[in-house]
Amino acid sequence: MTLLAAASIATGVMMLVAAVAALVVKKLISAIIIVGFVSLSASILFLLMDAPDVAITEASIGAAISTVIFLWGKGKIGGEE
Amino acid sequence: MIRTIVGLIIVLALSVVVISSVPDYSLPSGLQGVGQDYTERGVNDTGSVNLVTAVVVAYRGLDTLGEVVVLFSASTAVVLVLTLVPMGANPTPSSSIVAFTSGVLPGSIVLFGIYIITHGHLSPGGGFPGGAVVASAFLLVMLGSNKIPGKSKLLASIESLAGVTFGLLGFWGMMMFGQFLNNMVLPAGSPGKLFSAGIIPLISLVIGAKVASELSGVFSSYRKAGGDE
Amino acid sequence: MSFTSIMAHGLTGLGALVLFASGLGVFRMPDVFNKMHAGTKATTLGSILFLTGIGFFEPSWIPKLLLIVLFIVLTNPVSSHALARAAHNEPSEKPDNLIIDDLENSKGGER
Amino acid sequence: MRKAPAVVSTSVVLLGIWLSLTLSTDIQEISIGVVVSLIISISTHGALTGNLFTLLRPKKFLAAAEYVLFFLGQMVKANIDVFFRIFRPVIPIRPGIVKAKLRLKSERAKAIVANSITLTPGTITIDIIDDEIFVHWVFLPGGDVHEQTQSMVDSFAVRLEKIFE
Amino acid sequence: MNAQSLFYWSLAVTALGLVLIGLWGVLTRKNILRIALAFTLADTGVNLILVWSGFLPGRSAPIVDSSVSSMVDPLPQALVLTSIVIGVAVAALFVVVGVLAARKSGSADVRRMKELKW
Amino acid sequence: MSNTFLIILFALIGGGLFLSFLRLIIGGKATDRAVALDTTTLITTGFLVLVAFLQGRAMLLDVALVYSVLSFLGVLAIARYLDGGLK
Repeated sequence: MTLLAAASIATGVMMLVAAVAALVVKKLISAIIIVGFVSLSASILFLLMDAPDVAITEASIGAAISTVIFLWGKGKIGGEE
Repeated sequence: MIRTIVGLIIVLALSVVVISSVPDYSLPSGLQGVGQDYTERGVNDTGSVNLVTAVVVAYRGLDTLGEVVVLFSASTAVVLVLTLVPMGANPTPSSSIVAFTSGVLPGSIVLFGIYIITHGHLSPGGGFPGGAVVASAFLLVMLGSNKIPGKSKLLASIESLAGVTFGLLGFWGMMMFGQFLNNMVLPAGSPGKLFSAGIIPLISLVIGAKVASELSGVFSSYRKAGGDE
Repeated sequence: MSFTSIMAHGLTGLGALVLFASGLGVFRMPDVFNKMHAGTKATTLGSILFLTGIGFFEPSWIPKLLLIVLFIVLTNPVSSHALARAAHNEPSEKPDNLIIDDLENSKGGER
Repeated sequence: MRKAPAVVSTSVVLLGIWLSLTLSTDIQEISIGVVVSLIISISTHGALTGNLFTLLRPKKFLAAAEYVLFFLGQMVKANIDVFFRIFRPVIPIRPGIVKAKLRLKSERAKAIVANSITLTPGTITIDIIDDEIFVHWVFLPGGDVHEQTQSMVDSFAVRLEKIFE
Repeated sequence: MNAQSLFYWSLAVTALGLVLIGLWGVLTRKNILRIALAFTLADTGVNLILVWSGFLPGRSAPIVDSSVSSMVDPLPQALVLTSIVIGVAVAALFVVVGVLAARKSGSADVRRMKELKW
Repeated sequence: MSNTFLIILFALIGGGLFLSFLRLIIGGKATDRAVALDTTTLITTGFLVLVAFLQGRAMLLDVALVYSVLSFLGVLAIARYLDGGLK
């Protein structure tokens, strides 16, 4: 239990740092990559909260599909930020 | 700059309000109300070992039908709005290794998605994540191959067929027992087997087909808006 | 200590160590291609060792663990290759410490 | 009909994947698995494995086994190499991209060679253009670089040629 | 504060923090896609809070097994399951509308999208 | 599995995850971050397997499997975008 608590706190801290970084980082493409990491750590937290169904859904949506949607949007707008 | 600071102040004030509204910082002693009920009676009521799927498909099946409708309208809106976006430039072709991989792997990813859909009542999974995995296989084909897969008619027919089947499965229960989406129109079987839990696997399959076809439709319309015709 | 127990502890420990080394390599290496060396090879072997070690702890899980290993071995080099190609094609992403660069020369010849 | 062996071998492999996913040998699981894997392998024309039955010939089987062993050995060597490189205070690198000729014809063999090179010591594949393969070295070998690269690529290609011809 | 209760409340703080960070991003960023990213961050945070509301440390996942004695609440998990998929569809709609607006006004900056002001 | 050994495993995997996370945040170029994301997802797969082992339930391996398959797709999409293939 102590180990899982430590793991969840560490993951949570990394997730919050990554979320702030995604909003302040200069290039939009880097922000999209970092949001991918946020969704990854959210998936870990869901697994630690005994919700494997939600973890699978978050992994299957957050890892590929939402990344692709944002990349497509950036590709269509074009140009730098 | 002033924007950032004002935003920060608003957010901090909100966090103070939320933190001060929590009465005490102790652990809850146990489940209450409907959650307790589901964990006690879920397996006997539905025959599904995975209680989350039991709640999604059986207890709250009507809500899920509504959510599928929301998903349908959102994806339809995406496809409609995308027809307004003008065509983009030609994309760079992918390398031969990526093209080869995108020809080889999708089959096994689809198999994997079908496993997640059909074992929704036995292990983590169900229609929603499984459908997303199947849509990901479609995505891999679109990322890797340099041709635009043109099967949108098939996708549309799968989508509407799945929607109609969901409704029909619901009305089946209504006709037999006077209750929409009654689970026991098929035998419950013994919990833990593949063929068990009444119509839960069938509805999972329908939801999976619906989610997969809708997400794939969104992807293919993105690709069409960007490619050269 | 039986043979299985020794193998299990040894393999999981070694796998975790290799995974740690991959993280360190990605952190320390100077440019994209060298990061990729650490990020691809070490994670692949690290995952193989670690999952095999877990398989020694729980023998009934072995088929599923093998499947994860199989997918990692099939997919990891492909994504790494795609990233490497992207890093080379995009002028602003390309590292400038290459001693020889045949790919750039052959591309120049085509244009 | 020409693709029948590929379809059959793909569906056998897919059935294996299905059974290891379910971790059970229940008759219901097996029957559903057979149906699903047949449908998928027919609709993808057996693209996953190609024709695996040629591997049943002893000569080819030995060649494949030798390739796998060689590859695993190289991979362990690669990791020892990476491991001792990144723990140094100053990482020794001398990077460069070198091209080599690839004699193999089929796409499958090309992809296997490229992926193997990515996972083995000191090298990753950057690109394949027609029959030329471009390899990135973390530490360029001494002597004639092109010759060294060519012999490294050939050490994989020769072993694969025995399997694919 | 023992380990269990630390585990429980740290998860709540993380989830709340994610919602607030997403809200801050929506309020202060200027690029329309960046706002969409902040929106999905807040979405993830809300999902975390919902799952947390049914979570109790020391219990196991709601999949009945011979070895399982007590479980967490399955209801919030079932709600979040659908919410995630709806969330990605909404994000897709957000991105597409953003792309259209950016094409109309010639830039992704929300301050220059005059037609959206009223 | 003794408790000390478990702590060592958690520390090693968590340390690797943290270092590649630092590279993801500090960055450099976009491809550096993408490589760091790739490494992070693979280390996380190991972590998820470890959590499944601790809970002692084989069905939690599905999460690790889904992640290892789909993170590949995410990284591939990023690579294709940087390459100019997603216009």
